Amino acid sequence: MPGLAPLEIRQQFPLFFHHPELAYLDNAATTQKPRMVVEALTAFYEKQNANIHRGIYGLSARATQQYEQVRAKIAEWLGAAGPGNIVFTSGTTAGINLVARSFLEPRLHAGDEVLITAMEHHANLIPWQMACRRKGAKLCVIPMSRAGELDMGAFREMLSGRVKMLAVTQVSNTLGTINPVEEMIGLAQRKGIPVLVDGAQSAAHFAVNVGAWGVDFFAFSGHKLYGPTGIGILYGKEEHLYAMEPANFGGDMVRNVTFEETTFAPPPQRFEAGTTHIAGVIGLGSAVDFIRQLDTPAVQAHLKELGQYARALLAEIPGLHFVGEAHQSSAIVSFVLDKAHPHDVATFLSAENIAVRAGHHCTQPIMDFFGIPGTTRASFAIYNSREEVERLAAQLREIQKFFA
Amino acid sequence: MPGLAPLEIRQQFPLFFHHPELAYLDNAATTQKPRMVVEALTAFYEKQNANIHRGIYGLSARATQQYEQVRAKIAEWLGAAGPGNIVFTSGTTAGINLVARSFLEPRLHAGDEVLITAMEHHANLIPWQMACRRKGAKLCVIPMSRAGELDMGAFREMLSGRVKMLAVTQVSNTLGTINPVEEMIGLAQRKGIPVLVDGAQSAAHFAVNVGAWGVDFFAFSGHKLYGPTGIGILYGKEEHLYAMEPANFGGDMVRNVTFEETTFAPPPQRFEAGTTHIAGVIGLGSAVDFIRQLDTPAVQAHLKELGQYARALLAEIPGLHFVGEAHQSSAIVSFVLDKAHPHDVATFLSAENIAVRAGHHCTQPIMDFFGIPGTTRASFAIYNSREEVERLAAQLREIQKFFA
Amino acid sequence: MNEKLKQLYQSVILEHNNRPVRYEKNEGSTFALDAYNPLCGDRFQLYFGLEEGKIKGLSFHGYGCAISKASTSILVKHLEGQPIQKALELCRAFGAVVRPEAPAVEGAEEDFEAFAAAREFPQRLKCATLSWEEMERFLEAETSG
Amino acid sequence: MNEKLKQLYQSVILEHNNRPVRYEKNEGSTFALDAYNPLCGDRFQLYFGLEEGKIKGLSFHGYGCAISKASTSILVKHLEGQPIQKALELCRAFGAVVRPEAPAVEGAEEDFEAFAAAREFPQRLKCATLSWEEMERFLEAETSG
Ligand SMILES: Cc1ncc(COP(=O)(O)O)c(C=O)c1O
Ligand SMILES: Cc1ncc(COP(=O)(O)O)c(C=O)c1O
Repeated sequence: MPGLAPLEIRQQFPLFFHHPELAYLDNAATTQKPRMVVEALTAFYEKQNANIHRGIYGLSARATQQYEQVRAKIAEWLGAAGPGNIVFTSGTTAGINLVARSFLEPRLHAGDEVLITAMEHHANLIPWQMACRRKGAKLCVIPMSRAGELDMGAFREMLSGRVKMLAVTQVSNTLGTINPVEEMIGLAQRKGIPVLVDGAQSAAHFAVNVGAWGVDFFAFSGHKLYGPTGIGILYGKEEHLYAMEPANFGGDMVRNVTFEETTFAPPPQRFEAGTTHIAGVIGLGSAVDFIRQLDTPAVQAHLKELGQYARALLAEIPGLHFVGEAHQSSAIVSFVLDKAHPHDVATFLSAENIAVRAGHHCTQPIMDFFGIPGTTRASFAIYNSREEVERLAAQLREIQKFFA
Repeated sequence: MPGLAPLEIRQQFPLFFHHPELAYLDNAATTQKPRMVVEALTAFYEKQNANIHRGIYGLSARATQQYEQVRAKIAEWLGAAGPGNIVFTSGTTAGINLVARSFLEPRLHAGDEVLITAMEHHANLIPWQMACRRKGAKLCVIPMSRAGELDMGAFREMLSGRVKMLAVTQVSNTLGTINPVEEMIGLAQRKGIPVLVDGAQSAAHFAVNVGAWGVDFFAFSGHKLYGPTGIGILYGKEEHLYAMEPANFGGDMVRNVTFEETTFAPPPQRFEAGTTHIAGVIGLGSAVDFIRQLDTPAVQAHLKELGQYARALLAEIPGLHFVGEAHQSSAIVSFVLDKAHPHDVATFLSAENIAVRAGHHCTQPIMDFFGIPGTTRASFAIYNSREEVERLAAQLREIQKFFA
Repeated sequence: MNEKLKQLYQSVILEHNNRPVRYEKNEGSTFALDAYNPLCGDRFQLYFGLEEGKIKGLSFHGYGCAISKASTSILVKHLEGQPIQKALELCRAFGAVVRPEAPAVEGAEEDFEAFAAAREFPQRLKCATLSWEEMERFLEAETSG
Repeated sequence: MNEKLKQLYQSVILEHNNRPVRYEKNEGSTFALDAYNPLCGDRFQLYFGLEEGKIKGLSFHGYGCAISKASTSILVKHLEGQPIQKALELCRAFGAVVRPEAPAVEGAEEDFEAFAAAREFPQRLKCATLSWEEMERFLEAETSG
């Protein structure tokens, strides 16, 4: 694909057929779904639906095969060693919680430390906080600058022998900051510290290679990746997955069950108790197909340009201040206006068919850091255009005047 | 609806348009989806898709409203006091695990007892077993007869002051047995013992009234209820839900977050960390609409008749033995043949377009009890017909001859 | 910009947002209610005492959007000095004005009416009612207890 | 009844299922492999020793479907007395016959061929290979270790 034609791509998304005027700029919350993903879901329910893994009849065998093919496809796409590294979860949040509880907690002791950053989403903060609390360990926070960039010097100094885990987001959903995760993984692992990378905001548009990075865990959600809700991925190194207890117990994850004793199946089955979100897996497979068929450098160039264009136009609005101005940043732009509260801004934008998000974006500590209660956030995806950026800027200018 | 016309109902299920010859008799594993459920999912993704609870723009507000309306609808349908009793989970398994870990475990001590029955699915067995193991408590099993009926006398005697929980399935997915859960709830609660009922096999076709029963917890899955995969319901009494810690931590379930401390939102939000399976909730709402629009007594009469007809025809096949012959039983028929292994039986049936399940059905202890490695199971739903029962019986007769 | 929204804001809200009634902390007050919406972060403290069954010394402080701030300001304006029962009635009257499903109310206070426009923006309902609901809960507990 | 299936079963499987080769427990054997498929419950023990690098005294016991039982019986028939390397080759040859994606094998043992029909029933593949894979893992460990 020579360059990216937003209007053509937009036609692959049925939502814009029903809402032709909508400038959907809330992609960090969830993305829209291309026709092929919706059709994959429909086709599954209408032609293929059956429970998996235990059925001998044709439908069930085919459903199982499709399901496991998606696992293999995702392993390949992420650069994992094999499908055994890929656990289907209900989303990023579930994946991180599983690691905090089943991997970290059993090896965490009083006095140990867990490192996160000042810009984590609640999903990559509270699970570690709770594990620390239960074990009397300490949650340590890598500081960031006013621009929203991690203090790498401080990070290096914090990498002591007490640290039992590093959890960091690849891209901040509030600030847009792209963190140097590859460098951080390298530094941590030289000290033998396992690393989880939160890929919720990066998996859709960044080139991820868990194998090359050597990262221990990588978690993301389907719904932010042009895929269905209720499904996500946890990548884990094989030796870690083998060492972990399941979070849920039930059907399809056992080797042997008696009333006295249960032994578990090997990973990844061990972590997929009960009937999983089979249709969601099929839909996620289709979303990955969709993404792979795009020209990744063109996608990245398009998003970079949108982000820069938005920052350039918004910078000219009097009384508008960006929250997050990292050198390396994704197409996520957060800001506050001097006189208008983020909610009022979002309401006025919504009335003009521009969908943005207002609030703390599940990152209250970032709000506390900047001493603000919330921001207005515009976040872009492949179907967004320069024209939408211009509409946003024009409306913001009027809102600012109205409240001034 | 005067009586139930299986052929007409069948037309509401697109799968049978694509597989017109298929006798789908694996409904205890998962049911097929009526057109309106698939359309509700498609409509959500194509017209309504947005993240919920935090969006100010129209799409998000409408998605939130739809989502919460489903909660209210399900509360009403189940006879719950209100929507606050209804937690969206990923399925029965997740719901039971949540109760075992967050409700039972903190109040379980060494020497305490947990009661389950001899016919529980692994999902209603292993979570309790693990809680008992972690706390040094004892898992006690209410025995059953060779017919697959609970020994109510033994049950009464087991209700001692040491018992901290009773977990029982309303319908056995392997034996078809309908357990007298209302009576059991009454007996347990007179001793102050909280009760969880596993509704995986009953929610679709039985009249459930959690309020009238006074049951403490009731769990079931959408996919066995003509609904989507990846979504389920946990009903819980309000005071219990308030007392429980969340299983997962993340966005949307907090009141306040700092790096030092987190306080949680009230239930049910507390248990719905991160982006939930929004489309699944919408689809489940549609499945409940589908079920409510049916004539429940007619549905029950139809299923009862199918079950009885199947048992009558199969009883005449030489060398066939039922596994589970309870007086009160659902339209689930498990059996073994003298000379043919269940898998071979299922393969021969599948080649004739009859989908049944073969194996232990995630109830290994039932297999141990009867000293068999597995059964062949036919389980019926509203779209099945007498003619399909006849096809099943005819094929089984041939298979038995072939292997004899 | 959307005209309906402009009207909603211009009639009453901007004024109260920019010049709120008794916008001041009062840590020493007998009561301090915390009206907080964790989903969006809006949070106001309502300070007051009760004297001879009447609300006295009512003031507020905090942070929120224009709608929540203005509605809290109007609460302060109307509830100061009111007997508990009357205050409760006012809370209910306010709720009836903004809730889309509620019947129209005769003779509601004039500046409540501005919020009727909020019916068209149901996602902002919670902003309009945040402080009022907190106060209503308090007053209900007082009258029933 | 389906004719293909009948053929698959009639040629070799029913015979071995009904009259399996050396179907007996041997608790005292040097090795006892546990071939188990937890998803379906099929489970066979393979008993044997190694003498001068050859498989000796091979027998089996357990429970499974006709396909898994027959394929285990055929394993016992063919592997008894074989040197490790040759046994490993036979395991691979068997796998190549039943796996749908594998190329056809020239000169495979005749009673392996019966299982080629299993390619049409991929959901039963695991039944056919259950014991063979367990044995293959054992032999690979022996040869590499
Ligand atoms: C009685 C019973 N309980 C629990 C479950 C588990 O349900 P799910 O796999 O949807 O979590 C099932 C379904 O297999 C069941 O039949
Ligand atoms: C950086 C980051 N981490 C984690 C999450 C949680 O993802 P989910 O809600 O899909 O579990 C999000 C999304 O809100 C996010 O942006």
